[in-house]
Amino acid sequence: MPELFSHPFFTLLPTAFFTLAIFSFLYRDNPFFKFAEHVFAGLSAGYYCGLIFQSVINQQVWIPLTQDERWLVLVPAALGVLMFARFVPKIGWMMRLPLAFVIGSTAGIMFIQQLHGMVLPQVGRTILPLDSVENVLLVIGVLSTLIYFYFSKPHTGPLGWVASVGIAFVMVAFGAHFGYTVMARVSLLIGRIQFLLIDWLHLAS
Amino acid sequence: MKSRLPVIVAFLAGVLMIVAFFGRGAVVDRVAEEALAWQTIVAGFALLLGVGSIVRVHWHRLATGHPDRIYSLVLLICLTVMGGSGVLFGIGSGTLFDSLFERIQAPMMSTMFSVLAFFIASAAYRAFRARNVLSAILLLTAVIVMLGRIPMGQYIYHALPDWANWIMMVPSVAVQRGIIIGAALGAASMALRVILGIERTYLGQGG
Amino acid sequence: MDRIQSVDRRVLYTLIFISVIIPVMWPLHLPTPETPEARAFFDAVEAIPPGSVVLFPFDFWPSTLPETEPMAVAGLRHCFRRDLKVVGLSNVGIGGPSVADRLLDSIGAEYGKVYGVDYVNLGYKAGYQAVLLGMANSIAAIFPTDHRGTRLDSLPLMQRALNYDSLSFVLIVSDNAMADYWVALVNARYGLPMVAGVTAVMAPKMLSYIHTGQIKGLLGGMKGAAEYEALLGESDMASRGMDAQSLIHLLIIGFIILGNIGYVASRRRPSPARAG
Amino acid sequence: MTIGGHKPGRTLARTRYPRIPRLWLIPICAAVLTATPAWAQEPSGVFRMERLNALVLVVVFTLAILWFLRRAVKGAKLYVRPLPGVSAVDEAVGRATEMGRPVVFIPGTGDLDEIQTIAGLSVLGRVAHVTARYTTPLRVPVLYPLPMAAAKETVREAYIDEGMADHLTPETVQYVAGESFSYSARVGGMMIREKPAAAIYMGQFRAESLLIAEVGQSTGAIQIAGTAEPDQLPFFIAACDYTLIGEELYAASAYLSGEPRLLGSLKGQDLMKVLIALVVLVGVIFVTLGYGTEWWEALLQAQ
Repeated sequence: MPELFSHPFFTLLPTAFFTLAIFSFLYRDNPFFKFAEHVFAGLSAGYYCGLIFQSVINQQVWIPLTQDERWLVLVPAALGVLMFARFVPKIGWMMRLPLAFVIGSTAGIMFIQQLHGMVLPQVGRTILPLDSVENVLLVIGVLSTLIYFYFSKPHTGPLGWVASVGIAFVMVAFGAHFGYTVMARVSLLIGRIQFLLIDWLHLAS
Repeated sequence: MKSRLPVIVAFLAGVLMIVAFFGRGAVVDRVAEEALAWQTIVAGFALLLGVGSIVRVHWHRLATGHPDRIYSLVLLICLTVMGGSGVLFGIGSGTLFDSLFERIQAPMMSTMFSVLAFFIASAAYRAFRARNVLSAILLLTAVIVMLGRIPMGQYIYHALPDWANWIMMVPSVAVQRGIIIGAALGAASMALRVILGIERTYLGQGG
Repeated sequence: MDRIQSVDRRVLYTLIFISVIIPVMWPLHLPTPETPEARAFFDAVEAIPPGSVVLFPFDFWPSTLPETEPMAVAGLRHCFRRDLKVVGLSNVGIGGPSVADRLLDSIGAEYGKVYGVDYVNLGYKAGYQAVLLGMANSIAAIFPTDHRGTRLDSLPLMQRALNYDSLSFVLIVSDNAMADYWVALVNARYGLPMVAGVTAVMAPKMLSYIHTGQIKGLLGGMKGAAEYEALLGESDMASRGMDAQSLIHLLIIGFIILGNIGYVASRRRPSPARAG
Repeated sequence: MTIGGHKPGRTLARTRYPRIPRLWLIPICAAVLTATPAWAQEPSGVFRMERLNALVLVVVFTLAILWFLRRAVKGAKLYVRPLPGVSAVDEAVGRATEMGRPVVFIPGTGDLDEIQTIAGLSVLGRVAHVTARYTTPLRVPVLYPLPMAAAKETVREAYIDEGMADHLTPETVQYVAGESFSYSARVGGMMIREKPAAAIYMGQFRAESLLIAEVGQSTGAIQIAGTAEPDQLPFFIAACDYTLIGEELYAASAYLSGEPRLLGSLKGQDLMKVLIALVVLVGVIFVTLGYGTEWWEALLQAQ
């Protein structure tokens, strides 16, 4: 009997069950999907807990504090504790301090990163010699798309023409990207079906 | 104090990161690095709030006899087992944490991902109608690129794959660039508004 | 006509399931015309003298296995069939080295190859720049041991493969920017000839490296893998996958056309405007 | 100036401005404080000269924004063209109110270290005011704990502001799962069961975009999306009724507030767009004629 249960059909049964339960949602909401959905949510939240506890709380706070005696870690730890200030009505507002710190530093990093890491190189790559149809179209495409986002004037007159060239470019690009992505998504589905039919049920080799 | 202090903290944190970018030197680098590590640590503490939120919602369902309470119980058990084993026994390979991830969670992740194959089809069928010139352009390029990607496209018209590649390399790149530049300006402006304390909706102020 | 416009999505979903299940169970062997890049990939590997050492980076995440695994499998078969020695490694920490282990062992076994003599898996080291540049001087300095913890000097193959000078070729399979780094750091500085198998999303960009001669051949996504399988004369995972791809692409296009016929027809008749 | 039915006066009266000018002393202090100890150690100077081009861009950008901010505060009439996607937010919430069904708001699936999330939360603040006023149920499922905390704070303050704090439940803003696919499954399930009348997606999205929006579409919700991820925009366009593209996401909160200073910053962005277009045109002309190709490359290199 033990050999029977070491057969892939049984060892892979939980995996196959949850795979099918997720697919069943395509038909409609049902108890199997609901079960899988809640298991999935519970596991992934637990996964995130374990991951963050080990990689952040343990490795970035506890170990530096107890083994390396890096007392500076107490500052962010205190900020972290302030996240719970909301539970003490009198100092509830203090939970905004850690939020303000994270949002402020994100804003600082992003301010630079967007201007330095995005605008500069993207503009740089657009300064091309107009010696081929491709380059001409690239420059027209970039500029007209950019102008499409112009907020200060209604899209009428010459600005309207440029903006409609821009939106036409946008539609070409979006249609193309949509069509292009189908293959990658279908590849994933093929992977799952191969699991079910070949690895689990051995219906094909 | 209550409304000014958070704004000042956000301002200082933002300016610090900007100064660190242009400055050279061990101190500057160190301060910026430290600030980033602090972000992670604060986020780590916030995790407990997240878990608290899940537990409260589902505990409430159990307590009030919500029709889906049995599923809430399942969720809480999974959360406890997975999270508890990760916290107590570690997350390395060979642990319960790891095998639950490999056997149950990861396959569900790829299955959910593969559901996109169905959704991309239903979205295309429903949305790609030639209602006007613009939607006709969208539809046409999508179909050309789809045909250009499969072997049969070559038999329908030999240059289809080249057309598909050309569309991806020229107009598509141009639009991506235009959107990226515009969005970067918008993001930088948003960031500046946050640093200057003009945009404070995230603090529940100035709405 | 109205019914054409609003076919239940479940009908579409069922047809998609069928379009994948049929080719997976019964391969249709739809023809896969070869592209010049895939042909060049095949020819480049054919041109390597038997017995040479090939570096084989498994630079892909488990999430893109449906696209990348067939390329890696076909690439390994080609190498082993031509009696090339394979040195595998990965610059993807999670999943990369174990996938490399699994594929090297299973394909190696098909051709009766021996670990340490015919092939080696170096595993993963963090910091791709240090890895790619450091191996130019000494592979052993970057990877003191292989993935299993064996010291390199006790592996016969690694006595011959000391640094880039003793390698003749790089066969990259990648789903991320590592492919660019191999080209920009290793080909540009040390002139090692290379070919690459990449995901479909990356293919248009990688094509420009073909034009500049930085890579000798390219496989793009499942389609590229299927072409390569056809060139090798072994229709396998990717060929079946491509059958499914073709069916689903045609199915979607068919539905788009159907929807538009319905739309045009319903507009001809006076009918209330429809949302959606 | 009226945008999407919002009269600026309403918000103006309530907003207290922090005094920006005095705060300007702080960066100078910060710069001096960071620079002084470093000066002694760095013989080549504390400023990274190779980033001079970025500094110029940063300064020009900041000045452009500040200039229009000042004009806005002084009461200059600044026009911005209406964005249909933004006006639709009000309409969608109104529809949910009439139908007595909830509004789902997703501030993206990025963490708080992503500026798109902050943009999403800003829009959430405006939306929460409206749902509070009309006591329309609001559902905000969030993927990461930190944005969840920020979303909770945003929504809570909006409800207190409208005197509706007792309408908040633990389900209003909730953390649902630890990873984006389980999040999509959970949100999909929630939407199928609760049948929201409106779904608003504003922020950073990856593959979840279509997973969530396609389910939302099948429940018949009015859907409004906004993201700056070029890869996900085609899917939102296909599945949603309105889509804010790229820059429009960041402008949405300014539009909804109708606050002149926020709208002023949009004018600054427009000025930058014109400047960038000019730089590109001049550069293209020079490079086409064969002058200064390397010079342009060096000028716009990000180091």
